[in-house]
Amino acid sequence: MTNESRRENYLNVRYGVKSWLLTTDHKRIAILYLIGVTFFFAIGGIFAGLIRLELLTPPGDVFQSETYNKLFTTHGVMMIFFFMIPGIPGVLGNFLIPLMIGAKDVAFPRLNLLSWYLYIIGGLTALWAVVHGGVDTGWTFYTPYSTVYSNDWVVVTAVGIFIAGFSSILTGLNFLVTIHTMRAPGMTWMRMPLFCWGMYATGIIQILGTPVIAITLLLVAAERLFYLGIFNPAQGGDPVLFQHLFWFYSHPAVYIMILPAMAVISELVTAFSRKPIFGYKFIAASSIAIAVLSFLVWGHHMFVSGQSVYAGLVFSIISFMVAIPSAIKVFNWTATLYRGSVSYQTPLLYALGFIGLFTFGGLTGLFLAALGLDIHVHDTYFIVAHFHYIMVGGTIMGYLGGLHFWWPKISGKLYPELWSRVSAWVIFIGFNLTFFPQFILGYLGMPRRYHAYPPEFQVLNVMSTAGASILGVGYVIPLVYFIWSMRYGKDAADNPWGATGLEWQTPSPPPTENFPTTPVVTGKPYDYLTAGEKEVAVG
Amino acid sequence: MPFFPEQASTFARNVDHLYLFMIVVTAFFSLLIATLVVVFAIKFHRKAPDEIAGPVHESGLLEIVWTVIPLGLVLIMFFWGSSVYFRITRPPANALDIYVTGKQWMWKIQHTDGHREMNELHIPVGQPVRLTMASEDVIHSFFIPAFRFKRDVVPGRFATAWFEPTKPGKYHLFCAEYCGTRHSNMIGWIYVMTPADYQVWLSGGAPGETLASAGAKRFTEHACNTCHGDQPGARGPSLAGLFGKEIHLQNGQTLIADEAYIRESIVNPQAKIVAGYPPIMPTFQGLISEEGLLQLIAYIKSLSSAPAAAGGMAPAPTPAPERKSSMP
Amino acid sequence: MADAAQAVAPEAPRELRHHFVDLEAQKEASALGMWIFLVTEVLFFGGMFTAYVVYRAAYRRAFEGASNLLDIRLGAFNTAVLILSSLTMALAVWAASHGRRKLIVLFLFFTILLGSTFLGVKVIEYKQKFDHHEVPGAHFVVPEGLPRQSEMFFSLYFCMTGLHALHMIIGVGLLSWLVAKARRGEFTRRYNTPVEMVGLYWHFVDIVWIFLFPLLYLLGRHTL
Amino acid sequence: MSLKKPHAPRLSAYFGVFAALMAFTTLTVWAAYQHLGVWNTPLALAIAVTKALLVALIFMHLRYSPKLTAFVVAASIFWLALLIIITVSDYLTRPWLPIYGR
Ligand code: HEA
Ligand code: HEA
Ligand code: HEC
Ligand code: CUA
Ligand SMILES: [Cu+2]
Repeated sequence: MTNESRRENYLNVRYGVKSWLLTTDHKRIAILYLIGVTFFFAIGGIFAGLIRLELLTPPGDVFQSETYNKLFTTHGVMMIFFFMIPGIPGVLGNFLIPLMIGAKDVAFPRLNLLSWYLYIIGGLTALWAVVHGGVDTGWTFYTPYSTVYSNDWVVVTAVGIFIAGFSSILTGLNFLVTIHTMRAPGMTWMRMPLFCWGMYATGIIQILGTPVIAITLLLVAAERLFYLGIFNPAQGGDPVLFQHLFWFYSHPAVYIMILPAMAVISELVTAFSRKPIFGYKFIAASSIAIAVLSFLVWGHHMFVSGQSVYAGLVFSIISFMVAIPSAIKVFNWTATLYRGSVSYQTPLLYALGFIGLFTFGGLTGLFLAALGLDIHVHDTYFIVAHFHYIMVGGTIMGYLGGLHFWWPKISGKLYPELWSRVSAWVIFIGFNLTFFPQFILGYLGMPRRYHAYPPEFQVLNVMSTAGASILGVGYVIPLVYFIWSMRYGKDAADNPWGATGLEWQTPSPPPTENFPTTPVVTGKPYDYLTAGEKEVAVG
Repeated sequence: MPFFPEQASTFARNVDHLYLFMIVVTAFFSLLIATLVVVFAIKFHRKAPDEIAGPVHESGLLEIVWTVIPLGLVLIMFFWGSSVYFRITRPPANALDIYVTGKQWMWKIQHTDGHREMNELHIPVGQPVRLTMASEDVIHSFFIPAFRFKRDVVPGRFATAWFEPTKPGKYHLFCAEYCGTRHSNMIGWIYVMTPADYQVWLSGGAPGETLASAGAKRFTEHACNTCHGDQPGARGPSLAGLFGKEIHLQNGQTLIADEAYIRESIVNPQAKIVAGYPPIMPTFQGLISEEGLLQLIAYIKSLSSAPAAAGGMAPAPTPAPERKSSMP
Repeated sequence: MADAAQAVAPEAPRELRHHFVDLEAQKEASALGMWIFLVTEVLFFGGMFTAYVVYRAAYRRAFEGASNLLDIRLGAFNTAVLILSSLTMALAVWAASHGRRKLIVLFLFFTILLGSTFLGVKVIEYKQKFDHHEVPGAHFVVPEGLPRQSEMFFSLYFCMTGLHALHMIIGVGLLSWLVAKARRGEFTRRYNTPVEMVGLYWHFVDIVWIFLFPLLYLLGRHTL
Repeated sequence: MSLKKPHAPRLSAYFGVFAALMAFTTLTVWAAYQHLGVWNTPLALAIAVTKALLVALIFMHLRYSPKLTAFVVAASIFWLALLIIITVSDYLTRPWLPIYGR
């Protein structure tokens, strides 16, 4: 080891389990999140594998129907609530926001640790329900199935999600306050890295939306336990009201899942084309626009539910409107590459993958926002394909890209370049093979959440299962080499990519207090022309 | 391998056209973005490790262009999608009435002439069909891919919807809303028949009593007739000729009596009080099964139509309820 | 936390946490954080208010009739108690900002007392509902002359007042914690953020009740 | 975003607000027994809003807080309104079209 690497940093200041479990250092908490998130992703992924295994053949021959229903419910719950939503904010957001704005920590470090504990407790609670039989309601918990018919583990799962919801609220709150009050001198709003803008927009959704799902799930649990009947038609309740309350959160929640990934992409694209981002203001503003508009479209999940046709019209047009800020982002990223100095390192491969797959997945969202068309494709595999394109092809690509980009900063080590490129390609190919056939399946009419299906759908399902196996391998490769690199990887320089941004001005890995002295910011972000000494003066 | 399910209803083609348009837009933008990204990445590949790109020339014009073009496209999609949707929502006047009850995990279908089916529906080609659907337990969804037709059946209220098959054949019926363990077994077949075959089918099998007469039985069973008996001094209004009539409510509103109104009058009578009557009718929520409600309604409807309407091609055609206001 | 110590310059005040520039920045962050938390609370109760609006419109008569079964005297009394407790809370915050240790403790104590009174009255009210079989669920008996959907009113009544009461209980807990701190003399003119923050929370809980009272107790009184 | 403005109201303001809150409580109870037609509920809500405003502005020092705080509060009310108004608008417009979407 060189002298350099033995320098004191946040990883080696203190050792022992206790120093991790009681830490309030945002960087260590990020690592805790990384562990939790990977764990829940693996569980969700294994369940996905079992789903695909069952769907290899038309009859329901591998599992019982009951088991199959629990598989996709658990898959959805784990992936959405315990992987996607806490994922990028918990890991990259925690690690980077204070570094990027030149702060020593987030505004409420102890609260930050509490968030992690709530997340883990919530996740384990939900897992407990799975181990003991499990829920079979689908991740959407539609009433009256969840409140009157399914089993009592609904209550436990709802409580688990409720707890994790508080974690999400507190994380959002922490980030909002941090960005408002902790910016270093000179770090004005318009000098903030776009990653922080994205996380800010995410925070807005988290604090405004999450409480509504919390109360809704609480009512579902209460209804199940005490026979209240708020959503039970036999007692005068309206199941569609549940859907309103559920989607008031859960639609904005899909932007909780995509905005952080978009935020990562904005950073990657500039860093690997060594060029200021094209249309900084438009990208920043479109994040906020997405956050606000996202609250006005929830009814597009209810076009055939018996919602009023006029409400449907309004939800439809606004759903189309949310597409515009997303389009603005895509075009600005593309324009950033133009006349850049583009280097194809792994993070950029992921970023380009994101742009392509998100564009495609997003455009298929427009199919669903069109009233007449959604009637046919609603609750078919078309929907499944749409959201996996965005969440797996989009968010996970963004997350992996970001993880590769900042890995040298996080761990102080370099990952193996060759393997990382291989895995990026494996994931890309496996992904498309898994989910593209599902669009066709969906339009042909295969309903989702089907344990058994008519034989004419088999060919496409076999393709999908084949793709999923490739995809699974693609995900295991990075898992292995990241762990490998922590021990055997080459030491990383402070700024291995030659990127701008305060996080690259401090050692890799950073010291506990992040910066030796509080940085003072004097210029715009992504100023590659004059990067280095002049614009970002440390001291 | 087919990419489309069969087009077997009047609006299947409309939906497919919209779908094709969306595919074209999607293909265009996906290819555009993919091509640009790949071309830029190759063309502006970093040549020296310390190379730095030139300055960025922001362009307000470009931003406007790539905001306005997608905006225009989505507006087209919106109007197109909505017009298809409105076509699907508006039933024609001469529809054949079919009553559907969803139940974990089967579809029970009642024809007005008394024919009952399970997970199967026989209908004549070229005849608009109007479904009045109810669920006994959880939410189900009546989905016929070949017709591009789907409608959730939410317990606690009716779902009414229609379609018109255009091609004889046998088509999938799926339950599209997750409804519990055997959701994927809640499937069946739709048989679209030529009028001649349909007549044969109708005359085969012994239909039980008609829906309306089953409803009439329930009417006395639940003692509705004690108040709605048409005798002088009855406590409730007469129900003869009620269906499709304009009703004046106590609070001054008027509305047209349709299935949903009659249903509400039975399960939540306090919601809309008929002018001139006291709010004394008890609620029957939870006391009458969904099938029973459908029968009662068929009975009340039969009080309005010509008495000899049963049987024949289109038993008891229902008047198209008029639209109250000139909404779009 | 220990790793904070090294960064804090010797002259930094005890209450200053290491990552803030000064106490004022720290207080600003806490205040903003607390207000944002209250935003989430608004939407948390908002879910139930939405359900209330929908069902009240659908089952007007049931709601009015059932509302009349609530004891308006107890409701009004509790409203007054809560308003008074808000006053004593505001005074406690005032005392804290002037560093008046004895007064802080006194006012906090009064607030706790009033909060507990409120909860006590709530227990009485709930007990009455149990006795009259007006609690929704298996043992619910539809009240004489009311539509069946009056059960819905009571479902919402118990959810809304129950969660409000839960917030009160948490509030009383927080106040007790403050009393302990105040007695140790931890609050001074310069540092009294916890008192202020709990004050915000307590007033918010009061505001929720200000809406619950007319919405639950005062429907259809004129139809009696 | 600075706290340098006057921090808090005078002590007398607290007692004034308290008196007003009690008066409004009495008023709203009294009004509930009057036959005001459709106006009973709007009046009760108007009184409740006034009371809430008094608590927020004086007891919670909103009047003396940074603009950002007021903005945060406004946002919460706005989003609550979105939730309620959009949901209710579904229920209100369902009967408009007498066939579908009921
Ligand atoms: C991260 C998650 C995520 C994201 C970002 C989105 C984004 C979008 N979603 Fe998706 N969606 C889900 C996750 C997501 N969705 C999930 C999980 C479900 C199913 C839930 C369930 O039932 O289980 C779902 C379901 C769903 C439905 C309900 C379907 C149904 O059940 O019947 C609808 C309907 O409108 C919809 C629409 C959209 C739209 C219009 C966008 C838009 O925001 C997309 C905008 C992006 C683009 C348009 C691409 C970029 C644009 C260009 C490159 C330029 C060209 C642009 C134009 C021509 C406009 N989604
Ligand atoms: C972020 C969210 C997310 C992610 C990442 C995924 C990932 C995947 N999903 Fe899923 N999916 C959902 C969210 C997600 N899904 C949701 C919300 C639903 C709806 C649920 C509902 O209907 O209620 C759904 C439903 C759903 C269905 C439909 C089920 C049905 O309707 O009947 C299918 C079917 O193919 C599917 C497949 C897959 C596959 C193959 C992957 C693959 O990408 C997964 C690949 C990953 C792996 C194979 C794991 C890799 C392995 C490791 C990381 C570690 C290995 C472990 C050890 C070493 C021990 N998903
Ligand atoms: C106690 C007497 C009583 C009984 C029993 C009763 N009703 Fe009624 N019903 C009334 C009264 C009074 C009205 C008018 C006031 C109102 O709208 O509630 C009414 C209204 C109606 C209406 C709306 C009529 C219109 O003109 O708009 C329908 C439909 C109806 N009842 C059906 C039924 C059915 C079906 C049953 C049995 C399952 C039944 N009623 C049992 C008293 C009764
Ligand atoms: Cu019935 Cu699914
Ligand atoms: Cu959505």
